[in-house]
Amino acid sequence: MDRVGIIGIAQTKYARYNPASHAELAYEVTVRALEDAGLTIEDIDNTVTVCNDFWDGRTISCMTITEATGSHRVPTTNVEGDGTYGALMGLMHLLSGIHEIALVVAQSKVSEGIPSVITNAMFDPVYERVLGLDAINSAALQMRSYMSKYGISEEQCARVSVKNHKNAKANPYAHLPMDITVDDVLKSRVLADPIKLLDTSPISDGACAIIMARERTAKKRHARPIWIRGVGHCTDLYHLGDRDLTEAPALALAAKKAYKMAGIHNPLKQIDVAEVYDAFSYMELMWIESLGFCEPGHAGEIVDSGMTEMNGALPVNPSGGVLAAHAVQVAGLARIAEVVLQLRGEAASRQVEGARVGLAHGIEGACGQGHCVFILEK
Amino acid sequence: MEERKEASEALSIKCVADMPYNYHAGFYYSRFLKELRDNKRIIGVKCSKCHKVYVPPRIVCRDCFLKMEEFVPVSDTGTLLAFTITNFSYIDTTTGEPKRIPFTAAFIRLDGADSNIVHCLDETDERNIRAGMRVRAVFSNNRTGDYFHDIEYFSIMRRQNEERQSP
Amino acid sequence: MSEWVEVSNTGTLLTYTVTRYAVPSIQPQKPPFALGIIKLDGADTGMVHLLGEVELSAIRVGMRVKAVFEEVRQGSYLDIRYFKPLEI
Amino acid sequence: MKRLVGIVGVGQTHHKSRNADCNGQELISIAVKRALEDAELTIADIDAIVIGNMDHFESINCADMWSVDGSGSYMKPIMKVTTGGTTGSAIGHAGFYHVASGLFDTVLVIGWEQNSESDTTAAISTCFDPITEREYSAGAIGPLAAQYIAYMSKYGATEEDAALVSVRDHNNAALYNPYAHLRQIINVEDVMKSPYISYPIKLLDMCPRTDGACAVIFASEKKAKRITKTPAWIIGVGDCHILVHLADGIGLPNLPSLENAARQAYRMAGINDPFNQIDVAELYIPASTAGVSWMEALGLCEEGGGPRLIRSGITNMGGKLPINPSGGVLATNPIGATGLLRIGEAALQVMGKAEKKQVEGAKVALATGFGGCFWSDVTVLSSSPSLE
Repeated sequence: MDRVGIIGIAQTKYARYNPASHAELAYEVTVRALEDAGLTIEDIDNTVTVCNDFWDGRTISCMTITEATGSHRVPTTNVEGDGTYGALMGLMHLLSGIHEIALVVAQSKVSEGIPSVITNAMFDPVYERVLGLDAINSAALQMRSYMSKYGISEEQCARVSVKNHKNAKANPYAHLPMDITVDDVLKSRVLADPIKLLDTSPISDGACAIIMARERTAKKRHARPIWIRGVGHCTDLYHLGDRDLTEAPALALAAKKAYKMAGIHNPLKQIDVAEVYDAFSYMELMWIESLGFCEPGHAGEIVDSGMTEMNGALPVNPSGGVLAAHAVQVAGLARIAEVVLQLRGEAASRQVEGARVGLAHGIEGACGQGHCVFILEK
Repeated sequence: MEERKEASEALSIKCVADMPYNYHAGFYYSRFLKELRDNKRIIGVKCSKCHKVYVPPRIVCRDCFLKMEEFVPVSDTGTLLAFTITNFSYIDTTTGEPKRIPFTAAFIRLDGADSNIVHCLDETDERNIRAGMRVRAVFSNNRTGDYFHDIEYFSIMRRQNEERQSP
Repeated sequence: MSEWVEVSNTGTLLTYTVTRYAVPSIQPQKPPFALGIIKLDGADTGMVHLLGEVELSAIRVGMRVKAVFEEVRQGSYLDIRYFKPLEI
Repeated sequence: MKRLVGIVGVGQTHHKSRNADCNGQELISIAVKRALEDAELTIADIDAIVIGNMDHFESINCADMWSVDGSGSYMKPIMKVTTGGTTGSAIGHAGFYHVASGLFDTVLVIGWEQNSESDTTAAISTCFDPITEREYSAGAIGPLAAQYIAYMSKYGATEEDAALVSVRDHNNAALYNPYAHLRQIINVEDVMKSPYISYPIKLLDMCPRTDGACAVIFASEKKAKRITKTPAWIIGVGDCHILVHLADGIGLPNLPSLENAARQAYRMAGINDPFNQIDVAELYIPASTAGVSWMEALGLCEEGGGPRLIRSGITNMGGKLPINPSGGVLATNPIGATGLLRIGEAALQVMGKAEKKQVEGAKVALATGFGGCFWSDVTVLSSSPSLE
């Protein structure tokens, strides 16, 4: 793979309600990402937006932000999925050799709609939708099957939530920085057992933009490009009943591909920081297993040992992760942005010392049916 | 035999789930709607570089890619650029009810603006409408901050138009 | 695939949850209600469905369950009213 | 361009107004199966999938995830791309970039729509700004009607000119395309007598809504040459999504986005005299009026020359530049697939596999996509990797 470098990033602060419109959010991060990269809009020769018609409540939702992202000036497309998929599309534009500098923008106003109604529409209209399935109770089915297969405890899941909300305190963009205890999580309101309120991610509005460039341009235009060294994406079966919900084989395969590209054969040793899509506390445990940071079923012990804490061998979600800010569609792109900050050494008080290689992860669909993995390097 | 026939019968499942949204107007539309509601005034926003005036106001000038911050009033009169009379009904996605027809969608360039707006006309007979006609906004007396309510419709300025055509 | 086979109306509960928050426009019942993934005897895939005639606190993974059909069926997935524990 | 990309297989369903015997996943599986058969491949040969539709027509969120059962793409990379009416062409371009990037060798692109599952106009009208535009924007028809009124008054085009386009496309579908949705022989009088749905557009001027799916397989140079003797090489792509506000599209008789996208694609392909260099075109013409007024944007005639081009018969089958041998969008419109069908049909032409629709000796073909807020995508395909 040719080298492509990320040379600009920007995020809004995530919040329960941001009064700005979609276009206003998108324009803010576009302009700030350009500033970060030291570019003007004239330098951008293609764009990718990441809008979803359900979350945005309109057909052709990408139309809203066409002018705000400068997409009307250059070849553009809209990926409907997590922000990591948008970044992948931008990467392809550059690897084709046709384009030089790509801008990827995701914005989300989850507060406009009703997440349960919107995520209910992910399920089969004939079979599963009538059961009232949504993101929360489907995740509960997965969490229970994962816990019962491996003997993972609710406390171990809660520990992820405690860690990530604490990490968020050092992240100025995070929506929910909090000091909470395992007990607080266990005692929080049960939504769909075993999922409790503090096991879930919040409803957040916000936006994120990244700018990437082909190697020569990236080096010329930026002092510290962060290189994309590997990428992989993969999708599991659709119906929940068809899948073994205790595992994420699609993530394992996506990671395998990304690792191979990046020359990673021992992820725990070679990766310094990981930002994974923890929409629910248990997901971080499942994902670090499938990413090969530990054996299946052992993530609980890993968390107990403190290995994924800020001072551990593999800090996971120093930003606070999705548990601390969940602007859907944006969340995966925000994982990339955080890893870029970490590798640049610009993560301030949440800096993972000496981070050289980082992993960013996004998911798509219910219970992590689809996954996209990026490996970035300084 | 009968069993097989039954097996090949294809069913469909009705889904009429409500999907409510609470669209946020954002800063620019909010200002626009507040002016309409409180002052019966239509405002646009002006680009500091090319001086184009956009109505409804929006954050970015599409040509200059600059953030626009100067709000300016525009006239409640304008020129009809194009129109179309819609005669088929469809579901009004805001209310979920069938759309009332016929209605005339009017594309209007307000005096003082460099972009167009869409609203409706108080005329649904195509023989009485021509592109280029002058139109004026008719405001509601009971304004709520809703563009399609606070301006009830645009009215064709007939007399002025006739005067123009018969010198 | 063109070979249709009949599977059993009994099966094993693979996982379950009790939904305790209300979103009336999408939910089939007032919360709390139980959902589970059931692997029917003779099937290799699971199906998500409601659980009924059971104490919510008594539901266990691995439990044997049986489909309860509606009296009047309308060609809907909810013609199966729910799955209930199988008494031995 | 670094890597050559060719189309090696095309499949589509028999399009209908209501396809109630199968669900969307089954519809997709038919198109996928036919594309794989066309390329003599199996799903195991496919490295990645790109899929697109318009969400609110079927009300399925994350259709990329849902489609797995229909495409057989279990444990494969899938990406969803959605840009409104241009979805079909945008997924075609995304498939092209998947291969051109070097990350994938053989990519399956799927466009589909089960339009009969919802109120199409209502679903389209939600693309317009809910606060300042949606109330009086009746889907795609209103703006198109307004545009032709302006074009007629500026260039002397007539409603009959649009009727000629409608007759051409409907009759091509009826005579040559067994997959088309509307297959009826009509004449200008039939069109003129059909009721107005939005003046000056009449019922027979407007595209239908269709249930259908299309699948196209893109492959790298090495793979493509191994799969078929006659790949359709993608030699130019361009896209331009210009506007946000519907009302700002008024007063644009000559579609600037199409002109811009065509310029990009022609430059990449080395086309400087499109009328003489292009042998056949599959154009996304949502209403017959656009079939008159948009020809100049593609450089196929001078400004205002649309009526002359259409009246001359040059764009009919047997003419110098046949347009829409398949019957185009006026005959078949499963929205998320529509743009991909243009690319697929254009590919079949330069592969020499268009059967009854075949334009003799077609070597270079043009395909377009239209949608969003007067947005356009353009693709140029050729039987040889470059124009010499």
